[in-house]
This record gives sequence, C-alpha cells and structure tokens, in this order.
Amino acid sequence: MPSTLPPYALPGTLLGPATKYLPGPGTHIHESHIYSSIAGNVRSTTSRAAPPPTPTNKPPTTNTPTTPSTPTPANNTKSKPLPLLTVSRDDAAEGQDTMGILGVGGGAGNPILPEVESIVLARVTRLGQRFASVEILVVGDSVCRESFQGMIRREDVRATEKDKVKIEESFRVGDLVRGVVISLGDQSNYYLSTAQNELGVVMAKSEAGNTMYPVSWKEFVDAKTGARERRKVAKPF
Amino acid sequence: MAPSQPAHVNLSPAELSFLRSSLSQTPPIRLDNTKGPRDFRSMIAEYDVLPSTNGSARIALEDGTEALVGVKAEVEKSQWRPNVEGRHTLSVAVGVDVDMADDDGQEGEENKGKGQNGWIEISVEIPGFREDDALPVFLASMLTESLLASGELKDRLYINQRFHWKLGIDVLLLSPPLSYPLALLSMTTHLALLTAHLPALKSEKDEDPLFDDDWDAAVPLYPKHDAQGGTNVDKPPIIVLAIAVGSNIIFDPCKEELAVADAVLAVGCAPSNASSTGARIVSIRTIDPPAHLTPPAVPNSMNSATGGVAPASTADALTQRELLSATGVWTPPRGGMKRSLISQVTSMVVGKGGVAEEVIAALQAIEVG
Amino acid sequence: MAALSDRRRINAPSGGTSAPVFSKALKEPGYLEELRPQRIRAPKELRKIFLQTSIIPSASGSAYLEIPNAPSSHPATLIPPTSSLKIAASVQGPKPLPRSAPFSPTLLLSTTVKFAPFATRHRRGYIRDAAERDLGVHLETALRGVIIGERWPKSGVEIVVTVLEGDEGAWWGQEGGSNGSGWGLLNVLAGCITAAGSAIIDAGIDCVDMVSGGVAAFVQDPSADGRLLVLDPSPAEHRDIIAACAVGYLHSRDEVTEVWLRGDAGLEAADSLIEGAAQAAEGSFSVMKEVFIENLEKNGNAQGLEGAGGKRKHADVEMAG
Amino acid sequence: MPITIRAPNLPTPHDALARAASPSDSEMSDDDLPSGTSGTSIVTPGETITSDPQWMRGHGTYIPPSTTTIVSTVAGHLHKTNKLLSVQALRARYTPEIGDLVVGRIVSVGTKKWSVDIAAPMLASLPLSAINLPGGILRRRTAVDELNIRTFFSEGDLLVAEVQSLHQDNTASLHTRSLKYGKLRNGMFTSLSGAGGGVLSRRGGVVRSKRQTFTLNTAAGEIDVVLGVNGYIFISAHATSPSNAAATAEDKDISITRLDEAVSETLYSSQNDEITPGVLREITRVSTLIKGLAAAGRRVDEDVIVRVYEGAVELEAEEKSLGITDKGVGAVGVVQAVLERLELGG
Repeated sequence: MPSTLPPYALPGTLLGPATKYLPGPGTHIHESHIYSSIAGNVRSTTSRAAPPPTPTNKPPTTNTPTTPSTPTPANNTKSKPLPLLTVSRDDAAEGQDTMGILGVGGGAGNPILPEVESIVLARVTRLGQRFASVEILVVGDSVCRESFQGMIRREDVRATEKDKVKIEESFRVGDLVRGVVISLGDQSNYYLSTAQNELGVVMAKSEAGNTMYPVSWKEFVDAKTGARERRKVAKPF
Repeated sequence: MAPSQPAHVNLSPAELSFLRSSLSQTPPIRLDNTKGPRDFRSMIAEYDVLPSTNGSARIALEDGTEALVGVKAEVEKSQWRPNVEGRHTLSVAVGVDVDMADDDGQEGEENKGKGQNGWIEISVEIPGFREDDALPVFLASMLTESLLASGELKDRLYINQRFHWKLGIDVLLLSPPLSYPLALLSMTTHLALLTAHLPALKSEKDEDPLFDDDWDAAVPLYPKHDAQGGTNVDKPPIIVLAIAVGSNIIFDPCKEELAVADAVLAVGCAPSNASSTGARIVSIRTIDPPAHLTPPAVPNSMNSATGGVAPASTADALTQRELLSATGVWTPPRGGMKRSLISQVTSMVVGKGGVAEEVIAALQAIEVG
Repeated sequence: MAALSDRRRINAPSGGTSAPVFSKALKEPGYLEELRPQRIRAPKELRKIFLQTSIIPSASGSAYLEIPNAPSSHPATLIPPTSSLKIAASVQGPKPLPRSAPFSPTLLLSTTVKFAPFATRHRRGYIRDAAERDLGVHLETALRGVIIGERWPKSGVEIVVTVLEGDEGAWWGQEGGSNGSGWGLLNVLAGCITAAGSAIIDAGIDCVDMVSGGVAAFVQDPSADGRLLVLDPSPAEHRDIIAACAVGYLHSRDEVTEVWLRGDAGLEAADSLIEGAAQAAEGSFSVMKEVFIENLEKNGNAQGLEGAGGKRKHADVEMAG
Repeated sequence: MPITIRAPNLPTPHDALARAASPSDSEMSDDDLPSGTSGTSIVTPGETITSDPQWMRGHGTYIPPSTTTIVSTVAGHLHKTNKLLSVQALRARYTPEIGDLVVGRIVSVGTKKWSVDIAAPMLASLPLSAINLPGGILRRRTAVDELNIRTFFSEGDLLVAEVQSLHQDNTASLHTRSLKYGKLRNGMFTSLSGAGGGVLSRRGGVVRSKRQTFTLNTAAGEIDVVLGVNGYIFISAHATSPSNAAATAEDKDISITRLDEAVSETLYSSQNDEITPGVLREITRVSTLIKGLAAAGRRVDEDVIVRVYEGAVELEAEEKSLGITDKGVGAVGVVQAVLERLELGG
C-alpha cells in the first residue's frame, strides 16, 4: 500500500492499515486494513479539528477506565490522534445544490437517516392523549426523500411544567415543527423533543385556514381574523 | 438466504457469538456434541407410504421437520411438430444431453426417444408459504435443475412417438421449516424416485400404449441393471447443504448452526457415470446466510446500560464499531466465500468416500433392507 | 403459472406467436443450418459491455447495462441471430420501513427481477413467473453479501431490475425453440448482478466491495473431442452446453457471494467453471470501475454543476480475458 | 458413518403409556379408581371419568349440563387430590403460574415494556418498571430509561425471570428484580417444548422443583444450568460471583455501591466473556444430553441431569480407553446408553 491516499475510492479500495488511520463514515475494516465502502472522495482529518467526528470520540476511554473491552486502537488515540479517514460523495458536500425534493440527478447525495441530536423539521400528522405523531421532512439541511415517522411525547414538549402540558394546546395537525431527535426509538418511530426555546411550532395555520404569526411563547395569532390559538411556539430567529 | 421469513434469526447476540465460537473450534463443537462436522442429523425414513402413487417416501428429522414426496406418472400425448423434411419426429429438447452429438433432427430417432424438460414437474409445498413465495420457488427450481442435469431420467419417460410419461413430483413439507429444508426435501425426493415404478408396457411401437396391470411386473424408474445386465449407476440426485464457519466446513446444519454461518452452499450431486464410487456435481447454489440479517451486538463499551458511553453520533459509532476487535461481541459476517473454500466443500462432497456417496449409499440401503 | 393469468389487462393470444418460418427454410434443408451463428470470439474473450449509471432521476441509484449482439453474419434474414442483453436496475432507498413492519436492526433488501413482456422472442406475461422469482432470490443473495446492512437500521431498500432484453437459452432455429434449457438465465443473472451492483454503489449504500457478475460454460468442442471452457457464452452460438456457472464476484476480496452452477459438471470441472466465471466477472468489474472513476473525476472537476445530461458516460471496453 | 437413518419405530402404546404414567400412578390407589378408566389413568376427551357425584371437577374436566358425570376434555393423566379430579394433558403448552422461574426470549420492544416469549399460549410482558435498572441502588425509572429501553433488552435477547402476576386472560407479567434474574449470556439455549417438539420428543419436560438453577461441576470448569419451568433451558459458563468481579476490577474508590456497580456493568451486557474450549464442549454436551433426555421421554430435573452427565463422561472415558470412537450415535443414543448403565448399576 502506498503511503499516500488515493484522491477518490470505490467500494473495496484499500485505503491504508488500521494502525495508521481511524475508519470514518464511508469506510470499513477488513483484516485490519481500512477499505472504502462507497464511491467518493477520500479525506483524511485529524479527529480534533474535523467537524464530522465530534470531540466525544474519545470519552469511552476516559470516562470508563474499568471497561475492559475498549478496543486497543482506540486507546492509542489518547496519546496520538490518528487521522480519521472518510469517504464521502462529492455532491453531498455541496448539499443543497443537488439535494432537491425532486432528487435532481439520480443517485445524488448521501441517503440520510435522522440520528440523535439532529435538528429536524416535521409535520404533525396525528394527535394523541400522550403524544403527537409527526412525519420528519427535513433532517439538518437536507430534504428527505421519504418522510420518517416520528413522535413527540407529552413530557418532551416543554422543558418546564411538564405535567401541565396538553398535547392539543401545543400542536395541531398540519403544523410544521422544529424538533431535535432524542432517541431512535422503537419499531418505526423516532422520538423528538421540542423542549428548548428555539424548538416548537414554526409554521401553523388557524382553524380558519389562514397563516398565523407567533405572538408569545405559547400563542399564535391569525393574521386575518385575529383569533388566538395555543401552541408550543418556537422562538423566532 | 432465499426466504426472509424462516431465515429470520431470533437469537440474541450473545447466543450467536457463543455458537460461533463453538463452531469455529478445531474440531468444531456442534450443537449435538455427539456429531462430527460431516455427520448428518439422525433421521427416520420409509418409502412406499402412499399406495396411489408410483413411488413415495417420507423422511423425518429429529428436530421434527418431516417431508413427504409422491411421484405420480401419467401418460400424456406428445406434442407434434412438423419437421423440416415434412416428416414427423418428436421434438427434441436441447441442452444437457452430452451423448447426442448430433441432434438437428436429420437422423432417425425412432430407436431412442429423447425426453423433454417439460415432462418432469416438481412442486414444493411448505406450510405457511404461498406457492409463488421465494422459498418454494427456489427449492423447486434447485430440485428440478439437479434432476434434469443428472442423467437420462427424462429419456426413460419416452413411450413412443405419440406418447410419453409425465412425471409429477410433489414435495410436501409436513411441518413448518424448522431448519433449511433443502437437503431433507432432496433426500426424500431421491428415495421416492429410487423406489418409483412405472407399469410395464405391453403394446409395441407407436400403438396406443397398453400396460400390464400386474404391479409386480412394473419396471423401476431407475433400473438397477442396464440392458447389458451390468449394474446401473444412474440414480436420482441428492442435494447436500454445507456451511462455512471460519475455516470449518459443517454439513447438514441445524437451524442454530445455520444462523451463524459465514456462507451456505447447496451442492447437488449424482452418482458418477464412470465408477461406482464417487459422485459428480450437477448443480451448486449459494444460499444467503441468515447471519447477514442479525443485529450486531452492542459492546459493553458502547452501551450506556453496562457502564459504557453511547456514541454521540452515528459517525462515531461507526468508527468505534469498526475498530471493535473484542471477541465475544457478535458482528454479522460480511462479504462472500473464498473460492478455495468452495472447492474444498465440493471435493468433500463428491470426492471418493465423500458425503454424497455415503448419503446415496445410506438411502439405497433403506430400499434393500 | 398459466392459471395466474392477468385479468386486468387485455392479453395477447395465449397460443403465442412463434418466430416465422420462411419458405426458404422449408425448401432448402441446409439453409436453416447456415443461419446458425458461430462464436467468432476467442474462448476467453467477452462480449462488449456498455454500462451507465444515474439514468433514472427519481431513483436514489440506477444503472443500465447492455451487452450488444454480435453483428449478423447473414444479412439475408430478418431474424437476429443472437440475442442481446439489456438491463436497467434502479435502487429506491434506503427509506424508512412501513409502519406495520417490525423492527429491523439491518437494512432490509428486496429485489425484484422482471422481464419486460417484450424481452424475449416469446412474449412474457406481466406477472412474475417462477424463473423471475428464482432470479430475484439469486440476485438478493449476491447483493446481501456486499452490503453492510448494519449501518442502516430500520430501513429498507428496493432494488428493481427490469430485463429489457434477455439472453435466450438456445438458438432460435433449434428444435425446442429459443428457450432451450434456460441457459440464458445465467447470462441474465450475471447482467443483473453487474447492473444492480453498480446501482447500489450509485446510491451510496455502504458496500464491502464492488460486486460484478460473470458466466462461464463448458461446451461441446466442435473441433476437438471434449469439453471447452468458454467465458461469457452466448447460448445461441453453442450447440451443446454441458454445464454453466454464473457468479457474483468481489474483486478486491477475491470472494464470491453468489454461485449458480447447473449442468453435468464433474469435480474439477466445477472448480474451473467457477474460476472461469470469476474471470468473466473480472471483465465486468473493470468496466464498472472505469465508469465510476470517470464519474468521480468528472464530478471532481466540474464540481457537480452539470445536470443529469452531463453525467452521461459511455464505456465501450473491449475485453480480452 | 456420517448419516444415520432409522426405520420408523411403530408406536408401542402399552409400553409407552405404562412407563409415562408410572410417576402419577403411585399416588393413586387402585381401589378408588373412578369408573370408566379401564385400568389405566389415561383418559381421552369425551371419556366419562366418573358419574359419582362425590367427586369434584378440576382442570381438564367438564360436567355436561344437568348431569353429574365428569367428562375429560383433554387427553392425559388423571390426577386425584382428595375429592378433586383433574386431568393433566400429555402434551400441552406451558401455563404460567405465579412464582415460576422461566426463561424467555424478547419478541418485541414497546415504549414501556417488552413482550416475552415464554412458551405459553400468549406472550408475557415485562414492564420497564419490573427490571433492575443499572446504576446501583434500586432507583426509580426516569424518562431517559424509557428512551434507552433497547439498551436493556432488545429483540431476541434471552432472560431469566419470575412470573410476578397473572392477568385475567392468563397472560403473565414477569419481573427480574433480583440479582439472580436478568439477561442471559455466555451460553446456549435449549427448548424442550413448543415448536421444537418433534418425532423424538413426544414426552418429557422440566419438572417443577425446588431448585431450578444449579451449578454443575465439570472437568473443564463450572457450568450454570437454568431450567425454566416453561421448558426453556439455558446452559452457560459459570458466572464469577459479583464480589469476585468487583475484587478483580481495579476500582480505586471503595464505596458501598461498588458491588452494585460491578453487577450493573454486566447486567445488560450482550457481549460474551472469554470461554475456554473445554467449557464450550461441556456446555454443548449438557445441552445435548438434556435434549436426549427429553427425546427419551424422561422428565428433566437437577438430579437426573447430574447423574446422566456424570454417566456420559464416564462412558466416553471408557470408550476412549477401549479405543471405540463411535461418533454420531446421536443424543438419544447416548442418553439411552447412560440410562441403561445407571439402571444396571442400581
């Protein structure tokens, strides 16, 4: 294996020994060598500076010294961080250009799945006593090809006075909600939370069907009729 | 593996890891520790169980899987097809017949009739599956192609220019498939075909066929002796299932053993034409190992419930998981099978004194005994 | 399958239309034989392969594969001597599983292989028949081994392969028709593997390697007495195929995820068949590789400014085993 | 010989019934056998057990309206407790009872509970509130635990639990709030009932007894056996006791909760410890023997397992010294050989 990395890789391209690099997204280890697992450009980043590997990369070793099974290569990283290898598709880097709702240029963009702490935009589809069902339409900056099922539990609507929250006073079907994924959940639901100031309903229509604007942290006002409706309002930017 | 439903592995990661480590010992420790890697699970077999068929067999495995096969032969009018010379000859199937160097229809073929693939029909029925589900279709096509490739069976179905036997082989699994049923079904089919008889023909040439109604005079579908009086080695094919775990090769896996296999191979073989020992391969198919669908174990270091720290992002989780080298953590296998491993399996199956020979001999012994 | 006829559409006559028999063929006994195509490629030479990715905008990944037919040696007849192979594969997803589906820790794969009704000389029905289902199972096995499914929990991916034109099993003029013993299905499978393998890479799904398909066969050697190993056999060009094998081959790991061998192969023959099929797959692999590298280079230079049209690419690679 | 094919054995009804019935026979004296049982204690559905009104009907029986006859509703052994007549089916699914120690497998994960297969006609439920949560002292569950429910148990995981309560419809509710219950690992699972019961296992099962979990001493090391009352059995490498684990762990701060922490760290682990090949072999041997016992129609309890295991080890050693390498006799063969020897020996 040459010591220099190839500029791009295809699935199965050998990138380097696992002792010299850390495997990142788009790579995998086979017989202690790192291989690419998608077709794209190869990047090597030292883990502290790079945005994709968050600083929490290390804690498993520092927080739990008693854990016996921590893989040895991870221990090495404490002394000398190994560069993290990632293979990513080009067009994913440009993001919005190619990731349209219509999916311009078939195959463009990395398929996205919501993960914990992703900020998502979702539409409310159903209200229950204890939860609101939503469909996740946007994850981070990317529009999903297909919506994901999500759920906001009553206790995750607000940060304070959780006991007094009523689902029907926080959301209505059709509202657009900004939330954060707190758990990948069971079966098919992702769990969302709106228990932060900047999270909550960002767009809503009144019962009359008109657009509304937020007036307080818990109320929207119909622009035409002036009627007030209760919501968990997201702090406008 | 072909079907997603029965392949669904419902074992915990800890069990999978345990099974894997026992099966990768040398010699492998099988689930039934009295058995070696080449041993088949014990079974109960009988034949001639259905009086209204030309041949039938039943085999039950010790885990409760049971198969029943009935072979029924019916006389059918052959299709007529105008030949280029305007003469009527039987239409000829093209393909596997090695011995016929010239089959373009110019030569007279009255002496030896040639069979068509369509004369043999296999249907597989498995409880809980529709007839057109992936598993029955896959099993039926594997059984069919082994049977067609393995010899002159279809030629023996020729009666005269106007009539032929149509062989219907109906394979019934009597219990839900507790383990991958391919080997069981093929052994039952083998036994049923081996013991199947066709009524003796009394009419001559192209007359309407007339048969001897004495069942004792019936001729076996697979004759023991050929025309010269020598022993006929043509026998129905059998299919052997083998799995690879690491570098170990294990035959006739049970459900749990199948669940941790790196690769699964079905090898169809028939006794070799040349000698009375050994066998020849008539088909090979890979089967998707169900382990590909198993959940990877969460190592203690990544599980918040065991004192570890859950990774903050999926990118992070990926890195940690890839670096995971700790044994005892189940990771589903990836990739395929080395070619050297395949050839090792095939030579173990068809080599002299190989598994195929022993299985065929054992099934033969039932009929004799 | 005949019982499961499609009631929703107006179907063609059930009898089917067979290839026309021209009077010349009836009058001159030798004439028909003259039309029989002969293999002019070397035994280890593959047919040309055309591959293109990202052809279906609405899919997350797609590929089109074509193996054109040999130039007709007899321009006198209307009937093409051999068949060609044209396959379109598309990948939908990974997408969330339907609500009713139980939890799945890995990516669920569903593969559908369908012949277009006009894909073969004899028209095929709309409903998938046993051969198509069987091909779907084979293809799934080939792909399951390369995909790293654990990276996509709770999601599914649909791979739809449409065979626009399928390799037939035997020469059309042969008695028994062009279906033969279904040797063409092996070629179709190899094509499906290459096309679907390219489509999943195009979709950006994590794979351990690139999977490509290849076929090898033992044919009756017309010149010498015995068997001859040929790569990428076009069934119409061979009078007697003894055994054939299709594999799904992983180039850099040197592994096979799928083997489909049929016919009377001895012991050594089985090994050399798999070996040969892997060699043929190596040929498809080099085409795949070139296509993807060209895509990557183009993207790298032009920064993805061009539309779907700009991504078109063309790889006619002459293969010599 | 890699393949053993046997001819189907014709059922020998009399012999089989007599043997199977023998344990319950002893408690029933011949003189007050109710009429209609024709000498054996096996009854079939619809069979009149007695028309004497002095008897009371129990499980598996029924009194047709406006009569006093007691009729059996299942095929099985007749049991008599004082004046109560009940019929225990020969072959039936497990019916959970409060206090039973069961081995179960997670079928699905809900928001606040798991559904567990315990071989009963209906799935049992294990509420999140009925498990020991990690982090030391028995603490209240929080919203975070609910989100992390899958980190405790997920689909396919095996666990040992106790039946805590039964609902109206006979579904069981389990709990694992004791250190002897919880997730199972380091071993293998064997089922004596349910779908696995085939041609070879028509009878047999786990006996309800005082001790359902025990440790078996083998040459290679200790092996834990958990006999679930429901016929699910788990055999694993012996877990080093929590105190040992804590002692070996290099923990600097010695606190009262230390022991609990050490326990909780492995409580929900789905990662196996290092197991030596010897132990692996012995675990599979025990599991094979248990299957063989069930197939031979024996009831399984601690005493039988220990005796058969020791007999099998002895048998193997003897065969080895005699140079017999008789592989492939199968589970039943070994068990039968061992049982014969045991019976001969006394």
